[in-house]
Amino acid sequence: MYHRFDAIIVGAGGAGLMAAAQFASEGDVAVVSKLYPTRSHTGAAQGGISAALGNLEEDHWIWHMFDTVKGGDYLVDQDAAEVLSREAIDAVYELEHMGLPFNRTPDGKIDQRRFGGHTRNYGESAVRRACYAADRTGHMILQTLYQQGIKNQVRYFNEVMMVDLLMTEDGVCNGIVGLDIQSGEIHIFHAKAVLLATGGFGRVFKVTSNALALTGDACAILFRRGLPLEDMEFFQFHPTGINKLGILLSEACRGEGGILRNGKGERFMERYAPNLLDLAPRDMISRSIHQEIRAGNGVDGQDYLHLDLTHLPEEVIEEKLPDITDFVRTYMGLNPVTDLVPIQPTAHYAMGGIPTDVEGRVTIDQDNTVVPGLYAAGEVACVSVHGANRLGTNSLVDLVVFGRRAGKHMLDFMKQNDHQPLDPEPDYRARAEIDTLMTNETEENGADIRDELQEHMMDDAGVFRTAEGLQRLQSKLGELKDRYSRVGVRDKGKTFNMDLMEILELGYLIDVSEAVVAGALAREESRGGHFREDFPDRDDVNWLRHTLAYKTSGGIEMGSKPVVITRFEPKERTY
Amino acid sequence: MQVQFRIERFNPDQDTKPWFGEYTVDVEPTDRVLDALNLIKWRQDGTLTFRRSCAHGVCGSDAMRINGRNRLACKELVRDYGSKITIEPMLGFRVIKDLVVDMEDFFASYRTLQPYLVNDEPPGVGRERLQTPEEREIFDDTTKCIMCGACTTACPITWTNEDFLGPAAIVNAHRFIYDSRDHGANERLDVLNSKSGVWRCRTIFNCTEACPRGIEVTRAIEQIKRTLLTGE
Amino acid sequence: MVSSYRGYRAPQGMLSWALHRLTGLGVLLFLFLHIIDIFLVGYGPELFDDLLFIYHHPAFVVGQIALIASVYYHAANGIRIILVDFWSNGYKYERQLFYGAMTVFFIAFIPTATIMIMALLDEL
Amino acid sequence: MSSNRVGREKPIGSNFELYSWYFFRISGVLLVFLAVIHVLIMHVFNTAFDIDYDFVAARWESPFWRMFDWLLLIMALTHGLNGARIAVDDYVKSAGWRVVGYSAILIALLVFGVMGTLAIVTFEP
Ligand SMILES: Cc1cc2nc3c(=O)[nH]c(=O)nc-3n(C[C@H](O)[C@H](O)[C@H](O)COP(=O)(O)OP(=O)(O)OC[C@H]3O[C@@H](n4cnc5c(N)ncnc54)[C@H](O)[C@@H]3O)c2cc1C
Ligand code: HEM
Ligand code: SF4
Ligand code: F3S
Ligand code: FES
Repeated sequence: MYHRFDAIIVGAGGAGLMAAAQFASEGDVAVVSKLYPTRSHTGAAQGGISAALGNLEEDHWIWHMFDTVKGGDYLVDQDAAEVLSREAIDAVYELEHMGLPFNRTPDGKIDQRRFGGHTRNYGESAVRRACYAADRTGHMILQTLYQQGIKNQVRYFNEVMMVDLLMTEDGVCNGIVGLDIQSGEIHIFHAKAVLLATGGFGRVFKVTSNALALTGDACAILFRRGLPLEDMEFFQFHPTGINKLGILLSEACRGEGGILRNGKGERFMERYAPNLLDLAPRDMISRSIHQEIRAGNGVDGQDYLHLDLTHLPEEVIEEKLPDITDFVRTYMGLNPVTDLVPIQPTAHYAMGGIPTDVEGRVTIDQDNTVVPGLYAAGEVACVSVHGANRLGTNSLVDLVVFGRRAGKHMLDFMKQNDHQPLDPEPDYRARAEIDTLMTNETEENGADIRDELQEHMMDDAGVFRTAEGLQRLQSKLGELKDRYSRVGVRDKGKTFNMDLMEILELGYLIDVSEAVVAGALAREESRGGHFREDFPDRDDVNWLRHTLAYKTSGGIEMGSKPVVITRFEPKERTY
Repeated sequence: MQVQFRIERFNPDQDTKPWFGEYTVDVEPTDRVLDALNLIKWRQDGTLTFRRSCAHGVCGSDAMRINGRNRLACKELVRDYGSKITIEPMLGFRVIKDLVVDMEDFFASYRTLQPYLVNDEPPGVGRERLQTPEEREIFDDTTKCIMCGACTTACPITWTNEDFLGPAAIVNAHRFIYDSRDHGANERLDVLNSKSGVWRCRTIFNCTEACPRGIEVTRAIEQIKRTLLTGE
Repeated sequence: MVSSYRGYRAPQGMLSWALHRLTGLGVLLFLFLHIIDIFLVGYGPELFDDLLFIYHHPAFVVGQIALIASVYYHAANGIRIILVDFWSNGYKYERQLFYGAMTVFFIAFIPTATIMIMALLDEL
Repeated sequence: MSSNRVGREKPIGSNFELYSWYFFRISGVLLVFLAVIHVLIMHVFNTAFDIDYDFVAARWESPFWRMFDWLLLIMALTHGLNGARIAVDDYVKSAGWRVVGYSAILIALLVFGVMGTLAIVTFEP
């Protein structure tokens, strides 16, 4: 089936829906999403969204910018960080005006709380900057934005999965190909502008806070088309995932006063970040936890530690962290009011992704050459405001600030440009891929490949990395790719073929993993979320630059791009 | 532990009526029912179809009947059910395939009640609309809704009466009606006062019992009834 | 769609509602009958008393016991519903109120049924 | 797959369902007294075997009991038929059959209401 719109937004998480909200009544826009919008993973975000409102204590956007840059281990593009922290304030008010039910201060303003890495006066002490709605801030953002879409009569194509991107020969984006999961039909969406907002790819790792649907689809699709992925080696491990399950216990737990303890009951963060303690940035804490475990300080010699909330008043736990309390009760049978909670770092957030400029336009090289008509925003994109490590709450800020900018820019773009003609058979690649999967013998089971992929990625591309491990992983990926070519879909039907969807996603996971490993191997230094045991120090001389990974017929080629530095010169990062 | 699953299957491409598939799986007692479904799908029968995403009860994808009651598969642990578990799709919606049901009407009912903030007064630039913590508290419970549909399809009225908007739509109207910043209450209340609205509810409480977010659904509905009655 | 009811493992609230509806409609049906026989009172003592044998038949007495159980149940549960509706904390105690209503039901029903059965046995 | 249509049409403002609901409650409370006292008199203080034409005649000597019984009749009939209306709404899908159902309820209300009223008002021993 053929559809023609001015603009197509792929992904209905916070980024996609914030972009859609910019069109209000103007322009013919459709949102294509493989899940019902309200199922998007933005809804899982718990803790908060930062903006220097200063509702409770003095705060300035420039402090927020500094924290972002420092938190990102100086790999942040500072022009983008400036946009982020300045516009965060406006974006949060815009969300409030749309109806988002933030928690309130006694005088009726938006309440704010502490979060990891957010400080006053360039690192002096923790500051209350995270605006929140209990521990379901992301849920409220997602609901509020979806509701705006209903108000504005946005066209939604739910349960339609993007399987290919359409470009002209001159490299102008003119649409996407989607698979309607319910009917099994292929749809061609012809558009002047396309925004990719498909979220992260945490499912490349075994223990992750990410949804089963977060498989890096758009990253992989672009990668296959020869477009680059930026800084893929930087993946954030969140310190407090529920042991084994990976379900996230928000940093808000520590923002409200929670403490991490090792098996001996020690508050070990005193040794690693004497100033910010348990509210140091995530990369540092996750590494510290692993170091404790390696030193034999895990609980009962095992590979987990404890999050201690027992000293907090019961009302704080029940009222400010109700969902988290519920998770701990449901999945562990423990009561956080009286029990220590077993935790373990969990794969959480992709700092890297599709390179874009501050307008959300996708760029393809070190000169930031843009692909006309192609935009990306949210976790899938790399602006880069998170650099080597994202600060807590900055992702939600990223979604709304850059989702908004991308939406606005697209609106202008589509007014000034026409639809570019499509190829005669624009969906042939997608059809060929799906036909192969549907007709393949089922020699290999996709589930086996996925399990092995996730296990090996966790072991060799997790918190600690070495050249040796990464090389081993690279050859493993080669093997898995080969086996993937022999995977067949077991469900041969057309209606709601979940099996086909999962196998397509597996293909994306493998490609994205390749980019992660290539970046990790290339970057011979340790910075933020990327820690090489064989190169344990940050190396600003050689590596104060972004990596770009390109897929070519001869394998993956690495390029690079300078970091934009405007206000803050790189310094050593201590907390 | 070994668990026997009976799962209602229906593939419109080949079946004329639903049937039950039986599967035995080896799971940890602390595994989620969703984990078991994944195991069956990945290791035994690739055609088994269901919706899922977050796997921890916040996205609302996987509401289904587990041993006869609406639950999220990702929020139920196998150990709480013992060695025999029956899984069926939610009642009252058209089954698309296996456990996947058509949610279009469900979302249509939701849209009927203007589920967005109605307030045409321009807010001040660079500041928020004020609201006290007490005003915020009044509608806190109903902001938790994840649109999973468990409540609506647990309500016996919705099984037979297509006009009833259903508890989920009412919950989301409640979230706005009692928001001090909202001005759209009257229009929503007009709809809720009609034949398809709150008066259809017979205080059966199945909705409250089924809600995986612990929302006091019946309470919200009763609050609206009282508001309609007293005008407060 | 009767099958729907079978497909859901009824929680207590659903049971109480199903019974409430069933008893309400049942009592209504009896009411129709009762109006007809009272109407016949107007035609004089002969006709009415001739028809009374129906009311004295054991099967009918048993039916009447069921009728009275229905009225009692419906009344007790009706009060419970009204409490849930008008008492703002009623929703919290829905279950307790149900058990309360059932207690009232049995306290009222057992003596009533005993008296009726005794009377029937006396008469036989 | 694609959705942006708004749900059902807006209803025209009418408080009928509200009054119906409220009426259930008010008549219900009244019926507790009327129906339960009725049952007690007929089956507890007397038994079915004590009741014959003379019993009815004696009771209806008093205008109070005539009023009592008439109120019971009207309340039970309207309350019960209102309930039947709800049941029709819940179980009858097609618009045509609904009209049939509503009509049957109205007819029952008229016929039984008139029959019962006549019996009570015109009774002369
Ligand atoms: C448990 C958890 C807690 C978090 N807490 C916080 C927090 O407190 N603060 C914070 O700032 N950040 C937090 N984050 C991070 C943040 O929530 C995410 O980075 C962010 O929500 C990503 O939003 P998004 O709009 O980019 O994508 P998502 O919300 O993930 O949405 C992706 C969308 O893309 C669609 N999609 C994907 N693939 C396809 C395809 N092939 N075709 C069509 N559609 C597709 C999906 O259907 C979905 O609608 C948290 C993350 C997690 C996992
Ligand atoms: C004795 C005291 C009675 C009380 C306290 C009472 C109370 C109620 C209440 C509160 C309702 C509304 C239920 C709801 O809205 O969910 C109701 C419904 C109903 N009542 Fe009664 N009632 C009584 C007697 C009767 C009698 C005598 C009849 C029969 C003639 C009757 C028939 C019905 C019917 C048919 C319904 C509809 C049930 C439904 O739709 O769920 N009731 N009653
Ligand atoms: S009210 Fe509860 S059960 Fe109903 S849709 Fe919302 S979350 Fe699901
Ligand atoms: S189950 Fe249904 S009848 Fe009312 S209380 Fe809940 S909506
Ligand atoms: S998978 Fe998200 S609620 Fe169960």
